[in-house]
Amino acid sequence: MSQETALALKGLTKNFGRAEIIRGVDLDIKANERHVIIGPNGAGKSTLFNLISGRLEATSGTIQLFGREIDGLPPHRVNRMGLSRSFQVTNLFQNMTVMQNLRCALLWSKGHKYAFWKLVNSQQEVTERAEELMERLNLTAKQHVPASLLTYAEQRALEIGATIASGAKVLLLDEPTAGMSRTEADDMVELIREITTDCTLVMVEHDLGVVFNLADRISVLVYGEVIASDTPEAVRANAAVQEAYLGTEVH
Amino acid sequence: MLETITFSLLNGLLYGMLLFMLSSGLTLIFGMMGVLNFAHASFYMLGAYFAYTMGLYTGFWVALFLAPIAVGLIGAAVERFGLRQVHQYGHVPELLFTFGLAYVVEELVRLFWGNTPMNYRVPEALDFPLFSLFGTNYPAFRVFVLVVAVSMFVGLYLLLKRTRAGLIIQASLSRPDMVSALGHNVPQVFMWVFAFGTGLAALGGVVGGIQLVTEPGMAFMMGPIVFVVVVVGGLGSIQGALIASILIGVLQTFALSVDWSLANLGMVFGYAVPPESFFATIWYMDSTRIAPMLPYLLLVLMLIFRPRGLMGKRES
Amino acid sequence: MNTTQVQTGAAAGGVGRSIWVRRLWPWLVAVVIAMLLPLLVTSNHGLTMISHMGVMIIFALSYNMLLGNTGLLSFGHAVYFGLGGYMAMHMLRYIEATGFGMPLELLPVVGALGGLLFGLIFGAVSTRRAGVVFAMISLGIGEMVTASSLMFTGFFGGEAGLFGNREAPVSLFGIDYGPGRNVYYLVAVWALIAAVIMFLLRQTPLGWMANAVRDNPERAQFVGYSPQMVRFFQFVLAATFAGLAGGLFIVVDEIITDETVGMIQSGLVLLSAYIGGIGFFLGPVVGAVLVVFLESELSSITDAWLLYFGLLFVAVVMFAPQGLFGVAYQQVMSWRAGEWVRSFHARLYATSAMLVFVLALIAVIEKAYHVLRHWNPQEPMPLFFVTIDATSMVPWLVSFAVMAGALAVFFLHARPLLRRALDSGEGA
Amino acid sequence: STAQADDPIRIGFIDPLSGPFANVGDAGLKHFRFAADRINEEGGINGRQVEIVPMDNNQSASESAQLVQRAADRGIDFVAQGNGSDVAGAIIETVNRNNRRNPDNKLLYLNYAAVDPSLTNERCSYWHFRFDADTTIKLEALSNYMMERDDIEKVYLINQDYSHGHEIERRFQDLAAEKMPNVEIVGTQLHPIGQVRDFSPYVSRIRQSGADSVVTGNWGNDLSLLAREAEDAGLDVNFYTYYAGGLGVPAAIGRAGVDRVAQITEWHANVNVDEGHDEYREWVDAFKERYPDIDWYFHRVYNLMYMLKAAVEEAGSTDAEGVAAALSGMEFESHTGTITMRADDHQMLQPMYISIMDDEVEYDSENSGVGFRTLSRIEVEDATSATTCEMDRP
Amino acid sequence: MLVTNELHAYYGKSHVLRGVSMEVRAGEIVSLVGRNGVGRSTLCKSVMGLVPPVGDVHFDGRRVTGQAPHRIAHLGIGYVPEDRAIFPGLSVAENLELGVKRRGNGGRWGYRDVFNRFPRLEERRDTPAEALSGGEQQMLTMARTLMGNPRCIMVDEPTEGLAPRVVAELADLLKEIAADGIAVLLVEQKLSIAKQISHRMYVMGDGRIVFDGTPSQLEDSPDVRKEWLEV
Ligand SMILES: Nc1ncnc2c1ncn2[C@@H]1O[C@H](COP(=O)(O)OP(=O)(O)OP(=O)(O)O)[C@@H](O)[C@H]1O
Ligand SMILES: Nc1ncnc2c1ncn2[C@@H]1O[C@H](COP(=O)(O)OP(=O)(O)OP(=O)(O)O)[C@@H](O)[C@H]1O
Ligand SMILES: [Mg+2]
Ligand SMILES: [Mg+2]
Repeated sequence: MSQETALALKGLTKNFGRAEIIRGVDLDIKANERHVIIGPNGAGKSTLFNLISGRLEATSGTIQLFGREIDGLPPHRVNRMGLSRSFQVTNLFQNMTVMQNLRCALLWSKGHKYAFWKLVNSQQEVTERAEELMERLNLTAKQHVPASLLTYAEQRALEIGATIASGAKVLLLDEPTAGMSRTEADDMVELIREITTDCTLVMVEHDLGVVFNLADRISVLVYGEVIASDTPEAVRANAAVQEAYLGTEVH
Repeated sequence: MLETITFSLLNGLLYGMLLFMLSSGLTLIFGMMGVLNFAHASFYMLGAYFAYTMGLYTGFWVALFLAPIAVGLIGAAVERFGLRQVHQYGHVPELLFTFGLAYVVEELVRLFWGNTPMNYRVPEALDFPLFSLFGTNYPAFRVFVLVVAVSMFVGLYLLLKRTRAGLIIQASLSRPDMVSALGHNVPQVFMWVFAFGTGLAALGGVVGGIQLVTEPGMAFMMGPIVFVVVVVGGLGSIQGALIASILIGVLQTFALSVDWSLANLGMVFGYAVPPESFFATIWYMDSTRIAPMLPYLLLVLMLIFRPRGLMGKRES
Repeated sequence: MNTTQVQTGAAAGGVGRSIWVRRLWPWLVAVVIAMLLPLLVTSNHGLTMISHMGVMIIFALSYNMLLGNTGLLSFGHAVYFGLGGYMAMHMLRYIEATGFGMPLELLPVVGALGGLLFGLIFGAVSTRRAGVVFAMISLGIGEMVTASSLMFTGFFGGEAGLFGNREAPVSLFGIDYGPGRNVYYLVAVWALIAAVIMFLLRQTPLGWMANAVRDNPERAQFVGYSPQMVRFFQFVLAATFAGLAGGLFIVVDEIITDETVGMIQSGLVLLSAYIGGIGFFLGPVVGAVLVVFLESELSSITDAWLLYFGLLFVAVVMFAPQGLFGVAYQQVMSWRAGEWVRSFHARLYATSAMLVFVLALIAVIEKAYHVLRHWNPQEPMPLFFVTIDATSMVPWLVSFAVMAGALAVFFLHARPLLRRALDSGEGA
Repeated sequence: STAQADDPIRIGFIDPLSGPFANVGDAGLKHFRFAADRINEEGGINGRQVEIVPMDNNQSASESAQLVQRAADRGIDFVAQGNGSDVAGAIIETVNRNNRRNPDNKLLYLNYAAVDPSLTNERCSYWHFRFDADTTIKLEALSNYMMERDDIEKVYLINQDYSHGHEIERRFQDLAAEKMPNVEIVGTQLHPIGQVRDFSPYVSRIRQSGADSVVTGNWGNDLSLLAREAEDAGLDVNFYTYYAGGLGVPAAIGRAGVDRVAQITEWHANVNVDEGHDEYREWVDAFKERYPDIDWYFHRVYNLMYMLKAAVEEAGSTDAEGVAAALSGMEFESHTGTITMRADDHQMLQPMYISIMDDEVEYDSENSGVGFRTLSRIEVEDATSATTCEMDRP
Repeated sequence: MLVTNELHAYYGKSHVLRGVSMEVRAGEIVSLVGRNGVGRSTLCKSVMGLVPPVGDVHFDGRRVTGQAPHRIAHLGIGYVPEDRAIFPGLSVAENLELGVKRRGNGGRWGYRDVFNRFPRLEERRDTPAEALSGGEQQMLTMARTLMGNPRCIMVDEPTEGLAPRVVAELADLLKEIAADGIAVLLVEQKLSIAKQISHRMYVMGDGRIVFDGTPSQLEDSPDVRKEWLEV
């Protein structure tokens, strides 16, 4: 595991009106590590993701992606710098087919930008990469099915696919296994493990099975503050974490 | 100077109130239900025609109540048998439906009442000058307009505060299924709100038809301006609609009451555009001639810099 | 869009030919129809009408780049049509005055540049947001441009508009553009070129992302696109084509007035696109043809034409929200699926019931106009090949009875029958 | 063109017959139909019946241009139009173009109400004949009247912001400077056409200017609303207008206009009473009987139809060129006196009347209870203007 | 209290429920488990009238099939949907307000009780609901339904996205509700919780009920688990 820092948050805060939701988060995430963020509901995990991905603007503090400041940039600029995210609620192009969803996700990274002088369908590189992705997501059979008609698990898989399509070096996944049955969740974990071999993963998850299965490191966010950031074993043993998050019923 | 200001304020206020009477119903229908109702002014026109015709038999005061009710019922029928069906397809079809409806209403009015303006006049009881200011008379009817507008505002305000109709409608825009699963009869609420909105438009017509002219083109002329009021005021906000109406009324009246152009401003800085140059037309354009453009300029600027309008809670 | 088809078509050249033929035939049909039309329509007026159809087709297609592809509802698209037209008109007058050597065939390009210019200006302020905000900004800009048209009389020529003579410029191919027929061919060629380009634009990265932004702007941001930029580019392109249509328009009419930038024109293009069907490339084409035809012909047939116009739109919106082309397409699909075989009689039955109702309704409307609008209602009135007295009760009773009967038959018998016929197919 | 001798003579009537201006076009159409029926009852023209073909132009210039084309296609020889000088301009252009491009299918354009002076000046055409007095002539007549009056001292000009209004504003100022030393112009105002709902700011300005008279070319609602607002606010000035006499305005103004609103026209119904035109009274009454909602208002339609009849009879056919030659310079005995279609520019020269609203006259207008009483008759010599027309004659 | 008999439901041409017969009694927690996409949510929706059902739904002995959803809600059935159907644009308090029925029956649950239960919601009273965190939205949906004081409540995957600690609290809450005599139908993905708190369990497979019994009976039927619950 390389020691380069992929994502560095320094003194990050976010207020909504008078409510302080993120209260000074400092976090370093190393390149190629799988980092899971856990914490009680409303602790600010999704907000943190929104700040990093540019969907929200931070009240103060800085965010660096491989040493470059990204706070204050709009989402599409952040994305172009190699950071990609999925959503807690499935967020796809519902009317497009699987194939089209993936192609759309690929266009920018393959340098087509706002081109209106070339046809999408004749871009071999995009097509090939999309097919490769479908294969990996086990969606080849459904390539012409509109996203809205996929099953929930398939939609989640496609969501992940669209997220990684651009070849981003840092992935943010928000509760990727929510709403899945045990076996489906396990499949998803496998998929995530596979696709994150050479990139950095930051993930929010409530399913402790998944958390401890996948994480290299875990950070615990409570009321907008990181109360622990450590290896899975250490976090599991941490009394404060048990109190604030796990409750009595530790799995 | 004082005279100009007083008159502009008074006239602007009255004109604003007329605008408000027209747009308050649309605040419900467009602002809350999200229905881009281009036929709104048609219901206003129907209100005027109904009141005129009923007034011939019942007198003005009865017609003042009956006409809005009759038009409201027509509105309910339009919602029940037309819009409800179209609603599921989205906003553009709704818009086009009301577009077509506006044509149909106008043609029917022409068919039944003819092309010439109606002789729809101020009722005797209100036909006297109330007071005189700087030598200009103020007709009592204008004050009546003011009273009606204010009571419309109060009525609407109470309706929205006291009932949950507003909440139900807003919630239904995103999750109608869940609203009904919580025990609310969504289609019925929609129907009555639409009926109420059209009834308000008709009430505006009963009064506005007298103040302005009752003729088949009246709907077409008032069409777009009411959208300006609703959007500038902020979607779904009656307070906003009231403020926006008065603002537009006063703004327009002021622009008409003073002779002003960019050249005046330029003079302050000792700069003038040569009369032959390309921008001279703009430079020497009188404020009175720009006045009709002002509401739309306000609309565009408002949407660019503050898309939720003056008092709107949400962005459209 | 069938992605695999194209891909194999492009990859495997040999097999590809038949696919190309399959994809090209609608265009070939369009070319053939466009070329043959003037043989059917020979009057000057008719030629102007079909030329207007060509212009409107470009205009409606450009509108659909906004509404159908990008989800932007505009109430002011005529601004670009009209301003483009004015630009072209000024160029035409300049040519007339100075003998400048620009050929007439290229005049529409001036219109397109005008559309482009104003698209850039107004697009920059209006495409920040979609939805109601965009719609209302477009309404505001439309009204403002309309209002300025009477203020800047130098540019707009006041309410009298501007005139030009299309015979003044030279022709690239030495064609005499006096006769309406030659102008029609010019329009047809430009319409085809514009349609092909607009069709191809849908398949480009920008075209795809326009769809993506329409459906889910947020997600589009997270695949690296700025929705605002996508909308802006689409807007500018649409304005350019609208300007092209405007440029052609002045070649046809040789006059341009401020109504070309006005609300009615903006409304008309919205209606055309929607009535035809915004979900299909050919939808606006159908809509444009129909609207131009109705506008120019219906008014000479009946006094009640605006009423019919309104009713038609209401009916289409209520019963065929996918547009007329959409309905036709559905029918073709269900024909292919073999549903027609089972339900042919039921369809015929239901359609005839509806048709009878519509005819009776027309009779009622015509009679109402006769009684209420004619100076002498007693005068015998021709109606569907018979002559009646509209003031007597009998014809009224007959039409109302027929109307009620047809409705009853439709709702109580024909529609359930049709449903059953279709359902039985589903079960199988 | 090549019509059979017993085919009807058709006149395409191009005006708005639907939409916001339908009442205006509709009234015109009724005038034409009535006059045509009269002529037909009297045996037609050269034994041929006259037929009016209504063509709805929606008040749109470009649509009108198309309709002209359609009229030519259908072998119609004459088109008549009146509403909107913009439309008139478009029709002139299209007719010129048609007569140039289709030499064997020429058209004549009979203009019964579009009053923009340029139509018979810089844009004049051999194929266009105007039967109404243009703005310049009306103002000429009006100024001749005002010159004589010593109770008119301060005049305010309020007009619609388009060429018609601009023309009046400019022209009246010139005339005032030229020959009305007694008249001071205390204010001019242009307002957007057809958009003002509330005239109170304008009325306040008129009051503040201290004017005793207002000259306005406003028509339709812009006139009714202005007059009513003046009444409501108790503004005591006289309005000199073009269009107070018909098309809904009398009903909309009502008693607010009595002794306040004057108009300048080529005729009004009470002229028949004053001057004792009994035959014409019968005509007016018959019209009222047929169309109870409106009145015979366009005297010029009478002139137009009978002059056309005379011209066709003189030319012996409906051939455009022959009829044009006959009409050009024609003198005609109308009820109000001898009127002339000036050959230089095809502008009608006729006596004019200045009349004011009155509720005690024999003929009221459009059942409003108020009609018009003549203030002054301006003879032809005083109701004329120079022309700059350089006509291309075939 | 709530009985379905041979219930069928279709989405267009796909036949999702193929004859479901089940029953929930007052004061009982019954959970419904099964694989993803087997039609459990569809069952709730067809009981509610949100998906047109074919067959019989009885509530309190009255046949309610085919009635409009708002009528069924007024009879006393509450539904907590799976996809966090909060009303965006409305604040938390307004969302709750909409849960109140005009003709409420009794009133065990009011604002106070709900806020006591879910203190997070009270803190965020005036926040627009779409700004809430995933878990908070889940709580809001639950609370909103409780505000209507239903006599029978169908809860569709209430634990999704909740922190483990809150899950435990929710389980307690459901037990408490049942103890008040309310019928609870729990649709749950997490077998562990379902087993912990339910009195009876249905396993759904292939559009119908394939197992009916107590949690321990399910524990003892490895073949059912193998065939219908695992992939
Ligand atoms: N736009 C906003 N306005 C006001 N409050 C907000 C806004 N966005 C988020 N919040 C509040 O911030 C807090 C943190 O929300 P966030 O979505 O980050 O939580 P989370 O840690 O992801 O929780 P969960 O695990 O439940 O998804 C919540 O209490 C939420 O109500
Ligand atoms: N609106 C719809 N249109 C078409 N098919 C649908 C629709 N909703 C659900 N389905 C299909 O019906 C089947 C049952 O769906 P349902 O949501 O009831 O399953 P579920 O058991 O609740 O699964 P989950 O674990 O995903 O919640 C699924 O195959 C789904 O794809
Ligand atoms: Mg979250
Ligand atoms: Mg489910």
